Amino acid sequence: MVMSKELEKRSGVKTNSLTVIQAINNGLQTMLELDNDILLLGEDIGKNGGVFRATDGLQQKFGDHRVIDTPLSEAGFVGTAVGMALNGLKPVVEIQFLGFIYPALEQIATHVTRTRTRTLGHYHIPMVIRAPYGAGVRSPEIHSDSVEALFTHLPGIKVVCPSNAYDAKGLLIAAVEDPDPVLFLEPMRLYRGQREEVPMNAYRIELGKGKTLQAGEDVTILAWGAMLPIVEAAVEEMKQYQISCDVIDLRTLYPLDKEIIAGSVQKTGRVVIVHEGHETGGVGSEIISIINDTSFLFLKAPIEKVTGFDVPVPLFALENDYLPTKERVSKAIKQVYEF
Amino acid sequence: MVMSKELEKRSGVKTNSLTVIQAINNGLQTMLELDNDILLLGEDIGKNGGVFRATDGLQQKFGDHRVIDTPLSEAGFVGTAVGMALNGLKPVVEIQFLGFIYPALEQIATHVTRTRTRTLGHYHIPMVIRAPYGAGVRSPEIHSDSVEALFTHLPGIKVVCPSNAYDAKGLLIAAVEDPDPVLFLEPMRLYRGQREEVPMNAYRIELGKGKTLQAGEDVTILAWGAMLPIVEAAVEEMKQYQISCDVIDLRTLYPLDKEIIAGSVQKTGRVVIVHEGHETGGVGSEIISIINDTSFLFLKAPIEKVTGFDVPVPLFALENDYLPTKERVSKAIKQVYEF
Amino acid sequence: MKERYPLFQIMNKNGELLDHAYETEITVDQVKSFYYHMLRIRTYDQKGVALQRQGRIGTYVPFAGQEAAQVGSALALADKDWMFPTYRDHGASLTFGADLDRMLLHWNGRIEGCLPSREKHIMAASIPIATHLPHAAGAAMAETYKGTKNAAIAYFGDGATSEGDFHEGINIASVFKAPVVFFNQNNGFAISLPVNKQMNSQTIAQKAEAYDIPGKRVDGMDIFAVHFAVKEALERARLGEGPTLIEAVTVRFGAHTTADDPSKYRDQEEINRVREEIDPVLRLEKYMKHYNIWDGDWAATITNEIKAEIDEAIQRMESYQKPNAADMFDYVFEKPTWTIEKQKESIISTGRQS
Amino acid sequence: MKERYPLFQIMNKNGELLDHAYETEITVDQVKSFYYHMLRIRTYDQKGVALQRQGRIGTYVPFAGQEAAQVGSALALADKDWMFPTYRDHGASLTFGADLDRMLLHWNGRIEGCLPSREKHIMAASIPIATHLPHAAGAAMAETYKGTKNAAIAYFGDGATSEGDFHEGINIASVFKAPVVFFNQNNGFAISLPVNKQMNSQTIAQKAEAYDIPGKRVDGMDIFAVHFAVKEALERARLGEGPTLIEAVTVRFGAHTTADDPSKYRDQEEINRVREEIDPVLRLEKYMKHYNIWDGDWAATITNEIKAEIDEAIQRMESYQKPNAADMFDYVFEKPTWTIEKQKESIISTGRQS
Ligand SMILES: Cc1ncc(C[n+]2csc(CCOP(=O)(O)OP(=O)(O)O)c2C)c(N)n1
Ligand SMILES: Cc1ncc(C[n+]2csc(CCOP(=O)(O)OP(=O)(O)O)c2C)c(N)n1
Ligand SMILES: [Mg+2]
Ligand SMILES: [Mg+2]
Repeated sequence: MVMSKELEKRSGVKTNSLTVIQAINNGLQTMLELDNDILLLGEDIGKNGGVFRATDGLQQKFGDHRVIDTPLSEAGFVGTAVGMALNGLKPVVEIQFLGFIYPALEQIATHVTRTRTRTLGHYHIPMVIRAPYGAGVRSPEIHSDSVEALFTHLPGIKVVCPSNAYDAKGLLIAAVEDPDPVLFLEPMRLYRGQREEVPMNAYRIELGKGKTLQAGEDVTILAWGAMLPIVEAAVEEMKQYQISCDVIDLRTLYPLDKEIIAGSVQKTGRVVIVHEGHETGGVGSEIISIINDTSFLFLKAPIEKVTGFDVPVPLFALENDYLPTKERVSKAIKQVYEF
Repeated sequence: MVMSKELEKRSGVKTNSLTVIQAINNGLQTMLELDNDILLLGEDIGKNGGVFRATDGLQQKFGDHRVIDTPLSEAGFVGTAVGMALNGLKPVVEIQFLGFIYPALEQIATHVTRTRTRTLGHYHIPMVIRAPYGAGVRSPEIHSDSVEALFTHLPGIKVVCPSNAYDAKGLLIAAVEDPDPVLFLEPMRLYRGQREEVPMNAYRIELGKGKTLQAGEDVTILAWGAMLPIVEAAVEEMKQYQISCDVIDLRTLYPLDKEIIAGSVQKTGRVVIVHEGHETGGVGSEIISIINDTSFLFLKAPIEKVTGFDVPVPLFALENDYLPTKERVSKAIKQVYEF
Repeated sequence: MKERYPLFQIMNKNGELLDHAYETEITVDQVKSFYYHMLRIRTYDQKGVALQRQGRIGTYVPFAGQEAAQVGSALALADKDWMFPTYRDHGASLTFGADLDRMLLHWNGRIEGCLPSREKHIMAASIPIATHLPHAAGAAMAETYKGTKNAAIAYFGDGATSEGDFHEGINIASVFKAPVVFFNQNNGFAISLPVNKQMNSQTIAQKAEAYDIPGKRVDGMDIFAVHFAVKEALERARLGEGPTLIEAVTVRFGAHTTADDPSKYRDQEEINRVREEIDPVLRLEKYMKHYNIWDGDWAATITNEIKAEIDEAIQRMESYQKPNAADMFDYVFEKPTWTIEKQKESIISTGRQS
Repeated sequence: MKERYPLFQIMNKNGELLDHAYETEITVDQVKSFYYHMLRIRTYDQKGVALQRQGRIGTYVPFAGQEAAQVGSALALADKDWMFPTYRDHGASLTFGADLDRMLLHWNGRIEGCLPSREKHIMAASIPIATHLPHAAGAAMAETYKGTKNAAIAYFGDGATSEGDFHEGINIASVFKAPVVFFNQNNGFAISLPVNKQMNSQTIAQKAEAYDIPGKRVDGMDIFAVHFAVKEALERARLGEGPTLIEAVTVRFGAHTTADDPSKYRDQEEINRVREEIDPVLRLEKYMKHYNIWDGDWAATITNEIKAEIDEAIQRMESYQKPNAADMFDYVFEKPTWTIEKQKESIISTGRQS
């Protein structure tokens, strides 16, 4: 709980106790109020308020020229948003589930990410692509993908992923104000789990900065989004073995926060990375590469990754087998600790 | 030169001196002759014989029901090939340049790679997707991309990349015969550079196996495709400094050859990885992760990567600045050697 | 444009034939089979919604209102034809011959539920909208390549027409004269989006003109109209004359899925009110009564048979063997890669969690 | 279907007006401007091919044969309209106001050549086929959002109509009545694929029916037909009546690019033979002679002026400052990430290679 009612009193900024999805809704509303150039586009985001209610009430409030229900056409509406961005608007598009971003990949890889470069900065694309991602909510096939690594590899787009309501709003506002494209990943699994005090004003959390959730000495744990509750449970369990963990929520996946990673690794010398995306080619490997570059001499044990597997995310009867679990994280922590 | 005229005499298998592109053409022809279920699909592959002449003469020889000029429709023809594969055929599709694979990404990510899983093996997709990739031939924008890392991250597809004519044919035949999807990357830059003796029969090179091109003691160099001539030039230069390199052509990028990587790293303790794809999230980081898992205690220096940058591949006036160069590779070799 | 694509009907709302030519074409057995299958999939559908409410399965996708479209089309297929359904077309799949047990397992998030029929070519339902239209074209082209007369049918909704794959699939099929029927169920909504915001065109059938192929708009509540239109299109296909686009105009009576609340975006009360009037199963019942082929005893018998069949299948579904985590690893490649083997071992050593 | 989409012509092959109504509409100044621009871009095009042959630029994309389509459409635009060209539409871009120097630099692989005009909204040419159609829709929708009367035009070829983005872009534009003109140049080929293998439809114009928008087939060698059709479509757009699809039927006289050998796939000799007969520049010259507005001195003067203008621009292109590797790093994000900064430093420390 980053902002407390206490803080509200002191700062004079009103706060409300919100879930992650409510904080996103509130962040969108805050920005729609502040800047007329911001538009929302996506499937079922208008009258229906989004399949998760992220945009609930926004079309009523701002009109259907600002909160636009698009045809079922991801390439089409991302491309349309590119055209709007070229012409000075700031589109925030919703991909209904990250697994439905694939049809828009050509638009993203050849235009969203390249327009600034290919026009030498004459045009730029201040677009945010919001997408719920991840498994664990018993969704149908393709609805549970966690393919952030496809986008951290594409030059020209930042990738952000909050793990709580306060960060969700602050990162979303920073993303919307960023002059460049941002993929904003929303952990479905945490949408309604917990509430936090969220300020009602427009505040920003700088992109590219991780956050230390718990300081510890023995093992560095690097994670983001929906993995944090699992990490925290494992770290809690480790206390009984007197293993103390430095828990870092990376929050931005491109560019990664090299300082916070190196700082922690150079302190502990032992690292566990947790993500639900597939292991091979996942962001975890990139983090290992950064540690190799920055902290080679500090490492006391091979880095452990606890990740999703190199298999399509299974239908929900097996999704918990696919996902990192507290047990797998605990085992990895012990492993690096005992190496 | 793997097969010599000498060998031809001994084995009785006829060989011809072929460029990479001719070896691919010959590989396709060999397979079309062997198996009536194999079809080729793609843009301009028929009458025109492909923009690089990879399919030259094949439509004349096998007819337009087997070598099919498709409409300009990457998602469409990859999807069509999925349907053909479901129905027992073995389609080999050509994506004209790897940078035009993006529109087919949804078909690849949700069907090509998942069909075996989502039908519990009842259906499978023995499809090969051929795509010329890479910079260095003064192509227009988007024509020079090297985004193999997007595909090594998608579970359900193998990724292969030959660096010479002999391997090109042998790997292509193995890919066509593989019961699962294979992305077959062709280094445009090497299409016509050198000739090798290529056997005229159907021979296979096992997928998933790298190859040691030069044995050395001091530094392991891991590379593939169009990077090998650059690597070899740098390694040659290193000889004057008495630095001897183990040069490995990985050949398959998913699954990577863990044994050959670990074997070499455990011998040298020093590693340079060279690829032209973007650095962040590139296959290089995955290789570092494998070395972390297999060879942690053997490493004597941080691993160096010489890669393309985190920028869109520039138009050709700057493409040589984007690409790894002999100078950059040499510098990296010295760096790990002197660490 | 609607004038160029009038709604093709064979029987009117009261179950009376509009064209007497069909009196001889339609046999009593056929009508009974139509009725039986519509009743069967409706029973299944109602059970699906109920099981989801009771928490016995995951999200369910109801198709009530679309029974005539699904049964009428599925029964037009020949045994060796290919069916490419969506997540809403389990009615069609069941009718064509999909395994009932598996079609239930699927809603429990069981991969075993996707296993296609061994007798019929029915692909696992496609979730990414419109992606399976090119598959149908390809499967059909493969039949031509093999020299058979088999055809393929692809099912898709009104929303699917906005996706690029809809266009690319039909274009390719039209160029190669693939023996395929593109069967659209225009149920008026794509989740919350009404069809008039999905497209500017008055009909979906007219989109056929972009490809110079026949387009036909049929009353999707009239099982005869659907059936004979699909049959005709399949015949064209078998003759090598290429694809047809059929728009079956229908209504989704219920929610998009059991996770959806349609009252957020439409007057669901109104739909509930008119439902009886336009119900495709009731319309066929009226027909049977009007032409004196309704048999109350027979109806009671099949109602009970269907109930028993489905109840037993549900029992089997609920007592089905526990899910096997190995399935996740064993069907990615024919031979698992070392990465997958290593991962499979790691999960076995940590112990299953679910 | 061709009957429903007859070829719209204003002047016949001999340069005679077919509809006298246009006699008052077409001014002498306008005709001269049409001629001047066609001559200018043709000269540029010929230089482009020659420079490539001499190894002074990279691969060049010739558009000879399509001058009337490109000039006629570009001159229909108003100053604040948006243009979304492809790699073959530098004729249109130059005519609308793109910077000549930059349009040459581009062929030398110089990113500076993509820098859009500061006066006009001309996007850098789109390479991935059809991807810019949705951009045109979006830019146009933004104009509506701002309450202006500005419109957008997207250029694309016959091959582009097979891509999903063609369909998705037009569908979205039609739903939102975006003020945009979809301007197709049907030059008969997509690299080697003739249009009759690209699509089953007889015309491209008829694809408009899928979206219930107007579709018009015009003679792309008749600059008047192109110009007035585009103008009318732009007026519709400005009135809020939505998009129009125009098919300009034309011929690509030369190779797909200078890297292509058309004799592999078509009878190039035949095209070279008929070329003079159907040449759009010559047709306008015939018109001018027929209506007695041809002025030999004027023609000689502009020929020389254009030659000088282009020669000078080529000189500037060839003496342009050396490429700057920093450009690769400095325009990815407004503020480079640390990854990019690190990489930029590494290249500076190793020294530039090119
Ligand atoms: C590519 C893609 N985008 C989004 C979705 C999410 N989604 C599932 S069903 C649906 C609406 C489909 O509407 P329609 O095609 O009319 O079929 P219906 O559901 O009415 O049967 C949407 C948007 C999806 N499955 N795939
Ligand atoms: C998505 C994509 N696929 C393939 C290509 C390669 N390619 C470049 S031009 C071309 C043909 C385009 O034909 P058409 O649309 O008729 O335009 P034209 O070249 O005739 O002007 C192709 C296939 C590409 N640029 N983009
Ligand atoms: Mg629908
Ligand atoms: Mg063309």
